[in-house]
Amino acid sequence: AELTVGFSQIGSESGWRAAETSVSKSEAAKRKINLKIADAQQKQENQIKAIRSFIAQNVDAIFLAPVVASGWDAVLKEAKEAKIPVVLLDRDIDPSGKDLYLTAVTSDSVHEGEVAGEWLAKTVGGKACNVVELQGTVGASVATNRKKGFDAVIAKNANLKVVRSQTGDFTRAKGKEVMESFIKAENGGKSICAVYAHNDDMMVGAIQAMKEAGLKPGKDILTVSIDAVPDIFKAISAGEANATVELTPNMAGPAFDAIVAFKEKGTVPPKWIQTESKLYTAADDPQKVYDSKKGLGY
Amino acid sequence: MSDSSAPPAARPSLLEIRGLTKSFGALKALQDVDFTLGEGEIHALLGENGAGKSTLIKVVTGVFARDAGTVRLAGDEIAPRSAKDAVEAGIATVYQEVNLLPNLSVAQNLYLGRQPTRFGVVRQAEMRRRAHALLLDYGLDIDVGAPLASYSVAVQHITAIARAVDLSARVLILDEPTASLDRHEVEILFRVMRKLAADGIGIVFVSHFLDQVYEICDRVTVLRNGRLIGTRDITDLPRLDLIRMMLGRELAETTHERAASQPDTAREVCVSFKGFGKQGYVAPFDLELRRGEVVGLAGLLGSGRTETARLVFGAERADSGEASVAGKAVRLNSPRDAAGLGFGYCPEERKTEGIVADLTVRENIVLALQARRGLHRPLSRREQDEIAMRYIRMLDIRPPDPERPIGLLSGGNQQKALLARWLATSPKLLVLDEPTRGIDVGAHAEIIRLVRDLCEQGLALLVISSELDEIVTYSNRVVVLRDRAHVEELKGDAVEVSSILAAIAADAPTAQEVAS
Amino acid sequence: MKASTSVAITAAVLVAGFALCALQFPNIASTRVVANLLTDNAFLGIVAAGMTFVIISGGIDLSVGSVIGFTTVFVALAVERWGIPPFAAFALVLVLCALFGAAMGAVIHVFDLPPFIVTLAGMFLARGISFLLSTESIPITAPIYSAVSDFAIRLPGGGRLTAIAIAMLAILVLSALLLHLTRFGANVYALGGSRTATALMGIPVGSMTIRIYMLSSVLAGLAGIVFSFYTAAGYSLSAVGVELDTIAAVVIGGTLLTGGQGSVIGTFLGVLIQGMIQTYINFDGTLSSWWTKIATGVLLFVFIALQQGLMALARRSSVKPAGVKPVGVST
Amino acid sequence: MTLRIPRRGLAQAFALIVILMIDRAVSPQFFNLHLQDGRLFGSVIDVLNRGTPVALLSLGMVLVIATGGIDLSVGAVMAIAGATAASLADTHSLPVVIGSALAVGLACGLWNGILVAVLRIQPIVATLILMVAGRGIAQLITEGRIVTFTSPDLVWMGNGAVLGLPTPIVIAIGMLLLTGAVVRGTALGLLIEATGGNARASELSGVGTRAMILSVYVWCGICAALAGVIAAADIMGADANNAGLWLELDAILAVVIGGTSLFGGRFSLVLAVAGALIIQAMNTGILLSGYPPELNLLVKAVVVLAVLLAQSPRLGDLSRFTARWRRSKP
Ligand SMILES: Nc1ncnc2c1ncn2[C@@H]1O[C@H](COP(=O)(O)OP(=O)(O)OP(=O)(O)O)[C@@H](O)[C@H]1O
Ligand SMILES: Nc1ncnc2c1ncn2[C@@H]1O[C@H](COP(=O)(O)OP(=O)(O)OP(=O)(O)O)[C@@H](O)[C@H]1O
Ligand SMILES: [Mg+2]
Ligand SMILES: [Mg+2]
Repeated sequence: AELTVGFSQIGSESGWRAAETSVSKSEAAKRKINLKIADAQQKQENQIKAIRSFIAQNVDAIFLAPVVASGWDAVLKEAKEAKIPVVLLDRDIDPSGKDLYLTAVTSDSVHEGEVAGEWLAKTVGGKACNVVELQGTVGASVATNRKKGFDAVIAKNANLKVVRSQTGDFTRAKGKEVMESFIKAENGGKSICAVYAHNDDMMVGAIQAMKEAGLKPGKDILTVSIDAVPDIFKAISAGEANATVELTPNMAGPAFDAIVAFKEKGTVPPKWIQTESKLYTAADDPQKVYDSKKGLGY
Repeated sequence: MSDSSAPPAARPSLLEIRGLTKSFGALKALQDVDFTLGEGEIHALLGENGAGKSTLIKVVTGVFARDAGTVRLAGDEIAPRSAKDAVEAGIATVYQEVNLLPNLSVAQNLYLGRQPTRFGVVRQAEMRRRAHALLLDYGLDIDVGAPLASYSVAVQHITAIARAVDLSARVLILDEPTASLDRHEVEILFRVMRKLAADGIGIVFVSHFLDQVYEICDRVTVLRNGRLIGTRDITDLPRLDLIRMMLGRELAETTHERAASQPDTAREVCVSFKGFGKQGYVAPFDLELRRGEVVGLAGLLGSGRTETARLVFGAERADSGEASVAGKAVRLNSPRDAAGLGFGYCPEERKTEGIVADLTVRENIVLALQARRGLHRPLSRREQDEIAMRYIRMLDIRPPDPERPIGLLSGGNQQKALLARWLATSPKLLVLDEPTRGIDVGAHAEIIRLVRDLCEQGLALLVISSELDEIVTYSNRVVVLRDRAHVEELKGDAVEVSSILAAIAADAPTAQEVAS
Repeated sequence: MKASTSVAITAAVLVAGFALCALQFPNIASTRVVANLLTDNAFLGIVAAGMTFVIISGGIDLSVGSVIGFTTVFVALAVERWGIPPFAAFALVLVLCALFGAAMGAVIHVFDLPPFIVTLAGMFLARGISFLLSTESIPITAPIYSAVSDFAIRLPGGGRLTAIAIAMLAILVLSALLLHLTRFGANVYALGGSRTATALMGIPVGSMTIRIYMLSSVLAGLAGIVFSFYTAAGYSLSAVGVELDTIAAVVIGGTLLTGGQGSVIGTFLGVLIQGMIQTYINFDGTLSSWWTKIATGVLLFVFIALQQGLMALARRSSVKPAGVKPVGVST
Repeated sequence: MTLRIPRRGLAQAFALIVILMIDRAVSPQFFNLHLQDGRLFGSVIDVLNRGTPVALLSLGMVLVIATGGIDLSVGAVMAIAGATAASLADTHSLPVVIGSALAVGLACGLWNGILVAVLRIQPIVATLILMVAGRGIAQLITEGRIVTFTSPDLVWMGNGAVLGLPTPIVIAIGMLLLTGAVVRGTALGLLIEATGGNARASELSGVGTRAMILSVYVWCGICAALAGVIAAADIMGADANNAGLWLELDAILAVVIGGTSLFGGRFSLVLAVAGALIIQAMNTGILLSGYPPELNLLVKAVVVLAVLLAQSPRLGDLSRFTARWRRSKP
């Protein structure tokens, strides 16, 4: 029997998200699984509605990429009553819901921030370094966590200091605008030593801002960001960006495997299937990575 | 005439206004005005358009803040800061522009803010019953549950009056209540006013119809340019003196002679309608309008005069018949078509269908001309100024400031500006729905003279007026309507008030019968 | 045209839409889906009731989404961090919302500013305050929350009429009574007809304005409480963009944005129509993010065009006689 | 209901100056300017440059609002036009690219206009349809990705300079002049104001109100498309998910700050653009200030209220009152 899986996706707010959706589709096709995707347009209430309608349609499993950590207990309880296993993708939820889902395939976004911070600490060595930070959307859990992880590393290194931190809403345009003002506020950018962006898109915008201000990103100012979307590899190979931390778009693959095993053999997967947060720099043949990622739907 | 056993001046005074002053920016709308209203008195407040009558009323009722002066009601000084305060103090007012709510039912309009309730719930049926009964007193037997917007201006005006009267106030102020009423309704209103006066209520009455003033008022107070000219007992005041007080000059009394009526056939037909009509709106009619001729439309409230005008102007699309101009059939599906053919139309509802309140007098005057010329031939600012000033002078629009938003003009002056809007297009056919509504005696004469001049220059005119005298004065022919159908056409010597009345009332009781 | 006709037409459009959806996905015609429709849109129904008052009075309230967000954060913090008992927290937050709405109403009236912009500022303000309170989402674990979310009237066919759905229905009924049967309601319509005329008729326009925005904010606060039950959490980003959904629901329900006309029942139908569209898209499940948006737009258009078309037909078939006949004229 | 002395523009100019002064206070180098690669460089230029999209949107929006309408779809139209331009940029010449983007904007405007003027759907819902579906269409074009391009011509539209001024600023000024010429050089402005002031009266005066309404939505679509092209050129890519997101609110805000009533009637192009600059000066100030981003919305709320209160006619009455009171004292 073919499996039908309902996937409550957050939306398509970024290239990364689009890639996750398209990779999920191709992974489902590989396994001949019937995948129903409901796009929540960034709203939790829409995700809850979608899960309810999956329950009403009696799907075999539900994937949920939760837009926010809390508030899932009631609807997940309904799923449990209906005996439909739930797999979380990409982000975890509050501990209170731990027994309501089968497994979570996620990366740890606090850890991503740490990886970025540690790369920076290692790269500057003991030199004093003023960092400016481009935050994600205010209130988004990824932004909060990536900040938390990065700040933890900064706290351990007295030579690193975050001098400015503003939100760039995860977008290129805002990343560019915010960076423009950082440059002006920080003495034409001369006192900035590194930029940390919560995602690559903002960094791509920031790189443009630096170039327009006559600065050399990647040399005058170090850059580190998160996600590993193709465009940042282009910048790395051009020497305009230094590092990125990968968040793999393939969350669905392991999730499908877990569900298939659970349905067919009753194997209960571990509670948390963590994906790797791999750091990429100029040393990792960025052009090749770019070529491999280009077709994934970013 | 109301009860005159006591000399009016000796009545105990109810409302005393002293030294009232109000300016709008540089414009001094009221300067040091005194006014006294006695108990049971009907007191006319008169003056030219823009003299400050409405302003005086609004200052007294707290709609405008006064700059100086005192107002006493039955001896106590009052200073209402909103219409609500005035109502609570016992002053009920019908403002000049019907200020009711078109989206609410007639009953809600009558009882807004004081609906009968039980446990906080409005008793709809009871309210409707009361409303229906209340309007019956004014000769209206209508569905009070229907939205006010579905009724004509006249009904709306009566509703406003009924509401104010029913507030059982001590002072009742009526700002041109009769402007859109015809004889029949005016009779009813006067009957109500007399009864209220007999009960000791003081009534302030604003009107431009001097006949009515002489018929019902005890005293008159005249304003000119915001200043008090004087207060007189009506019995001691000959009509010509009153007019001189208002205008500050003599008025050449031209208003009451008949238009010379030439034989119809001598004139060239300019526009003609055959079997023109719309189902459920106006029955198909034939109508020929000739150059230089005035055709009057007469009929009772709701007889279909406004509807005829709207059809003729394409504001409502006819579903039968055809229209032709100079013998050629034409398309008449929208006001734009009509304007393109050289028609013009001054609607009856000045505020909602006439003026664009935010725009200046100049812009309002050139609007129709500009619309007809199209986008690509804009009138230069100089041309606009010229046109505006020409008509402001010709029609004596006051204040003569083309850059004033038209919404800030007095009602009568707005009406003149609307007339100017169409005159500026030099139309072939002009349709005027109640053109002299709210216009003062001086301007009234001017407009009638203007209408004649226009005809002499070859314009065809279709005029609706509730004032039969006026219709008779300038019409060559009169079409009488009843129940949304054209029933009779009077021409030549047959154009007389009495024969029009006879035609209107062919199968209806006369006003006197209803009134008695 | 009469208000009842417009409501009837909207209802007909809803039923027809539901029938079409059920034809394609028979599962839709179940008590479960219908009950879900009520539960999922409970908070929307409640804010929309408040918005109906505002829009009929000729105004608009863009702050409701943010007020919901603020309420959830405040309630979560109060219950979980500050140790305030849930019901006291509800009372407190409703008082805050009332003050907030009253302040907006007062600014609109006293300074004669357009409601669109004042409430836009209110939207920024309420969202800004929630960010200050907490940017993280806070789970609520108070026992009353699980008790309420477990409560439901079971319907035949697997449907669950939940507490929050019942709360919405109750609030809608109360709002309808308030709007259609009381003096307050009549005054709301009056304000939408013409502010000046209403003032000249002696209605206290200022205090009415304040009370209307107060009502809207309080109902948004209630919707926020319901939302916090729905998700058992408080989150500063919750209900972003809900103001537009709300306005759309109200307007689809036949309320004129220019004021003076509309009904709570219509609004309820509007909420259901929007819920329908989403349910349909969820059931389809093959749509990518962009096709979801396009389909939502197209369905919205189809509903509105259908409604508009039927409305025009109804108008044509009942040509109104515009005039009146004086007493005594017989026909 | 009291007479309002025409003080158009005064309040806006005052607000802009005050905000710029505050910007100067939070960031001392605010007014510094120098040439960087043949382009003027400085915070003031940023205000103008970043303000361009909203300024362009407000040029169209102000006309729509003047007729008593509103257009919520401009953000989505920006996204569609940006996506169109970006996907054609590397294979077609600049005129073709811009021409197609503007044509797309025109089509969107026409759609809105037909819904409002012909089908008589309330503007806010009519344009809500395209607001929702339009972003979907934009994403359909880009398939949810950020489509990047390298065409130097199109990049110049966003990052180039004319006589030292960034191209977007020059384009915005050009559009302001063009719109001004079209609207005030013909009778369009008067007829739009009449339509917005009282549609029924205008119709009865022979104004083709439908055509007026149709044309303003079309113009609004074109302005939005141009804004979309510039936004795409700026980041050298079309971000269908985020381009123009929520900018419709900024554009409406700009128009209202510019003194145009949401009920229609009188409008001013220049003041609408000034409104856009006020908003941007505030945003740039927030970015320069270094406050944590949680405060952004609060600051925005306070500034918006302050600017509006400064314009409130009632406040004017109050100040005149106090002035008179002071004068009356010896
Ligand atoms: N709100 C206002 N703002 C400025 N000027 C006003 C305002 N209202 C009235 N005016 C001006 O005050 C003067 C007096 O107007 P008012 O309406 O009192 O005249 P009126 O005597 O009632 O005339 P009418 O017979 O035409 O109704 C006019 O010149 C008018 O333009
Ligand atoms: N299609 C319409 N749209 C808007 N208003 C209309 C329409 N048809 C009629 N009216 C208005 O409804 C009212 C009906 O007027 P009524 O039947 O009393 O006409 P009338 O014979 O001209 O009466 P009077 O002029 O004495 O009020 C008119 O004031 C007219 O302006
Ligand atoms: Mg007057
Ligand atoms: Mg009439």
